Amino acid sequence: MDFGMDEQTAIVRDTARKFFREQCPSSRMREILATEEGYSPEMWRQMAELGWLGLVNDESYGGSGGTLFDLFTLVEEMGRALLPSPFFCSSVLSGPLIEEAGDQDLKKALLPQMIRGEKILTVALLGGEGRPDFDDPTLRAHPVDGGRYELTGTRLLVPFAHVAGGILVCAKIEGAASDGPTLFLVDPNTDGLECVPLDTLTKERTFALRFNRARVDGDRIVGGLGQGGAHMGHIWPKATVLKCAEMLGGMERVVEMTVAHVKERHQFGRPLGALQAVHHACFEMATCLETTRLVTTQAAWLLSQGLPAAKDLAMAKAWCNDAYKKCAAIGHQLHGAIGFTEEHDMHLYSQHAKASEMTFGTSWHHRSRVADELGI
Amino acid sequence: MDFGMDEQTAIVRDTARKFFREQCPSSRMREILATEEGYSPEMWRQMAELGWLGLVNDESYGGSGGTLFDLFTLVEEMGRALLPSPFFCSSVLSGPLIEEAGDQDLKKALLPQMIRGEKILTVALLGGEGRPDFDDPTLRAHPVDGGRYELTGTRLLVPFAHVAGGILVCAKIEGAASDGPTLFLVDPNTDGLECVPLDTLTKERTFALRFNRARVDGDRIVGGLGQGGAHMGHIWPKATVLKCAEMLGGMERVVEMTVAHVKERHQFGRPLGALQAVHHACFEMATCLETTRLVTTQAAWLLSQGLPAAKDLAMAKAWCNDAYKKCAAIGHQLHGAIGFTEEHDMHLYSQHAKASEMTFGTSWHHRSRVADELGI
Amino acid sequence: MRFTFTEAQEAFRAEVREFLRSEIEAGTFSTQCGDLIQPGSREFSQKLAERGWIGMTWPREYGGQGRPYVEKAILMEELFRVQAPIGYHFLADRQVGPALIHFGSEWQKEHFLPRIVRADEGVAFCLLFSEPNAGSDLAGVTATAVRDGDDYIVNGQKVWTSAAHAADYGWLLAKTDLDSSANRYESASEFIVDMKTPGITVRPIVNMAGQSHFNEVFFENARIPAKSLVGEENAGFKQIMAQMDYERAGLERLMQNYPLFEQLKQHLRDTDPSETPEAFRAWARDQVAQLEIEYGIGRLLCYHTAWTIDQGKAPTAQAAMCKAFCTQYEQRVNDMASQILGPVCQIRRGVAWSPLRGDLAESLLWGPSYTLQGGSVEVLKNIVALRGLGLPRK
Amino acid sequence: MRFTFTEAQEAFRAEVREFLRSEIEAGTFSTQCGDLIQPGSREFSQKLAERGWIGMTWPREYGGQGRPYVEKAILMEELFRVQAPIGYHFLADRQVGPALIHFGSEWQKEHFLPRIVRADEGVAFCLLFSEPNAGSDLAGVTATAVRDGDDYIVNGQKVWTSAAHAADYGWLLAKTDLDSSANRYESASEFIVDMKTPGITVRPIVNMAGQSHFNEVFFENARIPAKSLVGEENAGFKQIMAQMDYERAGLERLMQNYPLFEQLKQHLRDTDPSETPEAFRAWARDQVAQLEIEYGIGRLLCYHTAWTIDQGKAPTAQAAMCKAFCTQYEQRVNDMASQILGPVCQIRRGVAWSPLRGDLAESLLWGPSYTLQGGSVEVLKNIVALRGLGLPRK
Repeated sequence: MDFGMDEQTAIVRDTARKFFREQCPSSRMREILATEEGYSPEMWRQMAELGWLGLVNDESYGGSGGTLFDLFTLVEEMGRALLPSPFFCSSVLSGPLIEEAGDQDLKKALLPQMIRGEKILTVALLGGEGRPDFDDPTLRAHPVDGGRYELTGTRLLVPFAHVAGGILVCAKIEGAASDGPTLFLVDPNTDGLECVPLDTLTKERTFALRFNRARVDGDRIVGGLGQGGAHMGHIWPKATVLKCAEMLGGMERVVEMTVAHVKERHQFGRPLGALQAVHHACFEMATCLETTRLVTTQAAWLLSQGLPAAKDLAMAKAWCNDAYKKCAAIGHQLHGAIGFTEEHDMHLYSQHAKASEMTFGTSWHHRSRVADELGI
Repeated sequence: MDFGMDEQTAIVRDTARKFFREQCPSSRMREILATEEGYSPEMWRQMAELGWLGLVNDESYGGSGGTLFDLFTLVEEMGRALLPSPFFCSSVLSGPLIEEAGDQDLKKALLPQMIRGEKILTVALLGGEGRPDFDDPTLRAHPVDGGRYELTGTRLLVPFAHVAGGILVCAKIEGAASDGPTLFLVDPNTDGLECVPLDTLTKERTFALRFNRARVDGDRIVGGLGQGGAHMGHIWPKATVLKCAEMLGGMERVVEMTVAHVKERHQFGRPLGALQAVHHACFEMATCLETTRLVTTQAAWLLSQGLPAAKDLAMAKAWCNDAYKKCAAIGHQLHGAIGFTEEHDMHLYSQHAKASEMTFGTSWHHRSRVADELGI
Repeated sequence: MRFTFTEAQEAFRAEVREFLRSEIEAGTFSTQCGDLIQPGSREFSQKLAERGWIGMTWPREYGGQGRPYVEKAILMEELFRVQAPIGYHFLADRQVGPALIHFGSEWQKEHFLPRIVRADEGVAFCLLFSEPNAGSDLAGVTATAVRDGDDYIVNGQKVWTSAAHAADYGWLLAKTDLDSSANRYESASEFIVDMKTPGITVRPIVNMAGQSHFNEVFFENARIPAKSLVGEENAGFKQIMAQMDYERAGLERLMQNYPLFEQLKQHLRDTDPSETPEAFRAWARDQVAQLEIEYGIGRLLCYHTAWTIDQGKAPTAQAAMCKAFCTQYEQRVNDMASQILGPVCQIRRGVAWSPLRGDLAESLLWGPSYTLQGGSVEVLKNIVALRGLGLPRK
Repeated sequence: MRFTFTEAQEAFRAEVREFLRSEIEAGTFSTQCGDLIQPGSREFSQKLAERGWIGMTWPREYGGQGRPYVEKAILMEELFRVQAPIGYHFLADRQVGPALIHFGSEWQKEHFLPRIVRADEGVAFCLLFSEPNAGSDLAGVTATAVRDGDDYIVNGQKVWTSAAHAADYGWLLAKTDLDSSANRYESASEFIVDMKTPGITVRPIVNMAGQSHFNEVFFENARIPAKSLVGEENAGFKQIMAQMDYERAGLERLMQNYPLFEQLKQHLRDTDPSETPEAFRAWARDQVAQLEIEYGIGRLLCYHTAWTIDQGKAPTAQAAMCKAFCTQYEQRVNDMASQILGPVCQIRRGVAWSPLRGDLAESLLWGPSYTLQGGSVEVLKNIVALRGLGLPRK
């Protein structure tokens, strides 16, 4: 047992925190959020230069060959800054997915571009009901002449589809020998693919995709036929723990902001933070934060080491969901009406908490995994 | 809508509160609990004289012809005093059950005795797993010569079986035409019936009954063959709401005791009750009490009027379970170590809360009924 | 004692319900989860006025109906059930009228009450209580109103003012005893301010739901006539405290989300069992049953408070408890709905994929405010502890 | 960073586990949920002593092993897992030894530490802190120790003293500066008192579980030698506060119920699915999974605190948070177990029908004390807020 942070991780954290503090203070983050793109191409280039876009990709593709734990630390800082960017869909999901599933040609063609920040990729995970839809996907691929396929179906809440150079999606090939879903890399400009912007709680750019006999070439299949579910399944735990990292970063900021607020704000003739009810509410926040840090770091470390982590990961996401939400609720309560205004950051975090809770499994889902692991 | 208490109910409440305050202060309650009988025959006689033992029985049997709501009020006061007595099993359960199910001869023979306090009756509701066991009971009745039956099986947590003049129990008659269970009135001294005293959280006298070919005469069947489940089903809602009454009374006392304690007790140089954390804890208790009063009274009133009350009753018991438990936990926390000593009453109430929670359905069970009523 | 409504009460409910049904059919308003304090529609308010449903509990001499609070609760329950657009008269009906009846001058009563009751043009009100540095602490207001001949001169800033941009009048709390040694609970007064008075500026605040529900209001030497003073000078804090008990326990504290909860239950009924794992369904059922219990209890608390007022008693602790209970329930509804609906809960109105008509995302955006408006949960708990249970303050 | 144990640590755990397995097989003790602070068995403590498992973290010069706190946590986790009977040395190992190492005189260290480490006869300790009118408020003690030549004369009353009737020594906090104007945090001192000293009377208090776990201890002119003073005169409060940080986060705060929780999970595995409604099973599964998560997190908090101590840092807020978290988890375990097991949960040991070996009923009886012992949850929250987050006191 050693809860100390390694030197390398500390460097990642310090670099990232400094970068986002300077490049993405709350005022800048709001500006970025208000742009058409919903991210800052300039900052994206800087992040590419820092080697972050391919942090865990192999060096042979231009990646930095970092560990999952490095990525955990970086994403935590992004969560703290609420960085609006396609980092999660492109560098956390797509990059590793392609490196895992793609053939050499595809990797050579795509990864260096992605890592240099020249191409953004995204993944369309959720079906028309908003549930993860890759084991037995409702999206259907109908084989047509010339080794091509026509995709039909719906994908919801696909981030940054409007700027993506490619969309990864699992579809079931009709009449195929293999039962499993196949992973396709779809060009967003394909005929028959409609991108509908969605207005959501957070202002992150996200889209509904309507595939209506959208045509894809056979060479846009990533990995083997019928292997899409397996590839997704490999990426999923890592993506889940990295979502936890983002949430942990957000929680840190909520607790910082709220504790600072109650120390400063006076009411009834004394600091708000001198009230015992406020002490106890802050205790709850501090406990949420500390426990979330421990349980998510544990899962990230285990996964990073390639050790079994199914139960620990489920524990982490279930706990993280509830703890972030609780911190955000307490943060609102202690900020009073001021936290509910547009100018204040508090509500951006509380909506981030809710949106993240919904992503990569709600608490019930993960508790159910814990129960499976217990054999109960 | 009229939340005011009727005059008649107020009289019942005032009489009962005065009686128990005088006859059953905490010191006396503890003495009674320590006796072999586990109740006070003297007080039992007084209660008979007050007409309480047959409060809702028909006047033709010597009953007082009171309403269910009168009984609710009386039982609430018993809960407040934590009266150790067979009132619940005899007057709440058995009396009405016999009046509902029995034939004229049985009623004439039994009810006046019960109402005059000369005979205590009890009901054996729970099977060997501790679950209500009367719809399709595990207790079997094997018909033998002379129209008799031999009962075999187990009954748990049967109160006051050691002083009961009769035990009501549902058994399934082997080979009978009717599928339903039949209600028997068993003599506790029957051969083949063993009463094993159980040591439980509360010190209420309660027993496990082992029926091993215990012989019962055919004329000890109460109500029709195969009608036992239906009779029980009629009594059950009323018994449930009266258990709520008992719990409500207990909660009242817990809140009273605790609020008095925090006003009086000084710590860190001021009354405990001046701490904001204590204010908020007391708010929780007060809310539990007020909400429980409203929701249980509503269910009692509806049942008393013969109006549909399935959902309201389920709401009441589910809420009551959780609220009483919460009050008891807060009460303990605010009393500190002193509430954990034998001399203090606090723990008697917290164990009463747990024991009552288990009786007539846990919260999950009742929430499930609410969901049924919602059609979800 | 009686836990059901009388025949007359049931008939009244049926009358309200029938009126609303025909309005909805006529397309007058949508039943989507809305915001009761937004400007609203004067035409709709007038329809209610015609039926005597504004100022229902007020004395007949001022145009009211002198009917009991329980009946008003029935009316409000039906209005909230369908999220009727009552914003034009809501604050005046709930707050301004009762305060004037208790503390207002004869002139004020005659001047305002009948117009409110009729939903006349020009009687929309907003509340000018909160300030940037005095949220829950109304005794800490710093805006001032200084007597100058027959007028008061008002200076200062107010915030969190709902619908100020559409209001004709503001109900102002301002300091009138500027002596720094004055008792802070005895130094402010209540006024009715014409919002068109020169020196008043209204600026919208955009909230997290992206709407300018709230406003900042600035006073710069705004001159208002002395007859604007409500009640006694320097008694404003006490008057507000006394009055709040009567306003706190309205059914709006329970029913801001009402259509959402109804839709959630319907969603569970409609869900194809074969499409949802049974274990999840069992869990969702259990959670929604708990919410139903809490809703039912919240409703009892509301009606109980209304009944208590009808008995002529001040419902101080009761009303505080009621509001604390109900608003906490409301926050749980949208949280649980999101856990049941999953990721799509985030999608706002306007597309086919937004679940429960998009009411869920709106409620999630509004949620944090439920336990803050009209006295934070913390303040309410203190009221119950100090005034209800008599716990010591120090 | 490393979230797994080293090979050496795993080997140590295996050694402890093997020892305990053979003891259980030999029938030395039962694994039923027990009471760690009850008198215990000196023979068993001696077996641990022989293996160097008492005073493990203490310096070698006093007979300790100088091993890290994380290793001690491994030892304790294994002991609590099977509820080993460690009452004889538990308080001396957890509390008395470390306090003497920090504040004791050379004579005290030499006189007590090696004997504790060996589990010699005559070194069972009890704590004489709480008083009838000073529960959580240790600065409010009123028992007095007045210097008289080479002695102190002790008067007063202590309560909630665990196992005082079987203790050889008491660890006493008493007022030494009787000047009423003295700073209340600088007027009491710590002493080691021989419980056979004339003038000391021990009277058992029967608790709600029907056991005399606690005692009252009366001092009437009990004369103790001056060398009994631990540390500085009038520094007792500060010494205790500094020391408590090191004692608070023991795994006993998490594992008092451990066998109960294990049995509960086994009960669910063993339950015949056809005998339980699937919806109930789904609910129980979900609840128990949540407990498992909380247990796992509590364990991380305990090990993290131990690790922090090994880094040479004072774990003040961490330890308080850990204890508050763990004890609340413990209360939920028995509550949930009772809701899953149903009415039989009430049946105590001794009959065939008591579920989970009767451990459940015992835990329900003990439950309320979990969040009170060793600093109430409220006090712990204040510590985290004031000392961890730096919130203002006033």
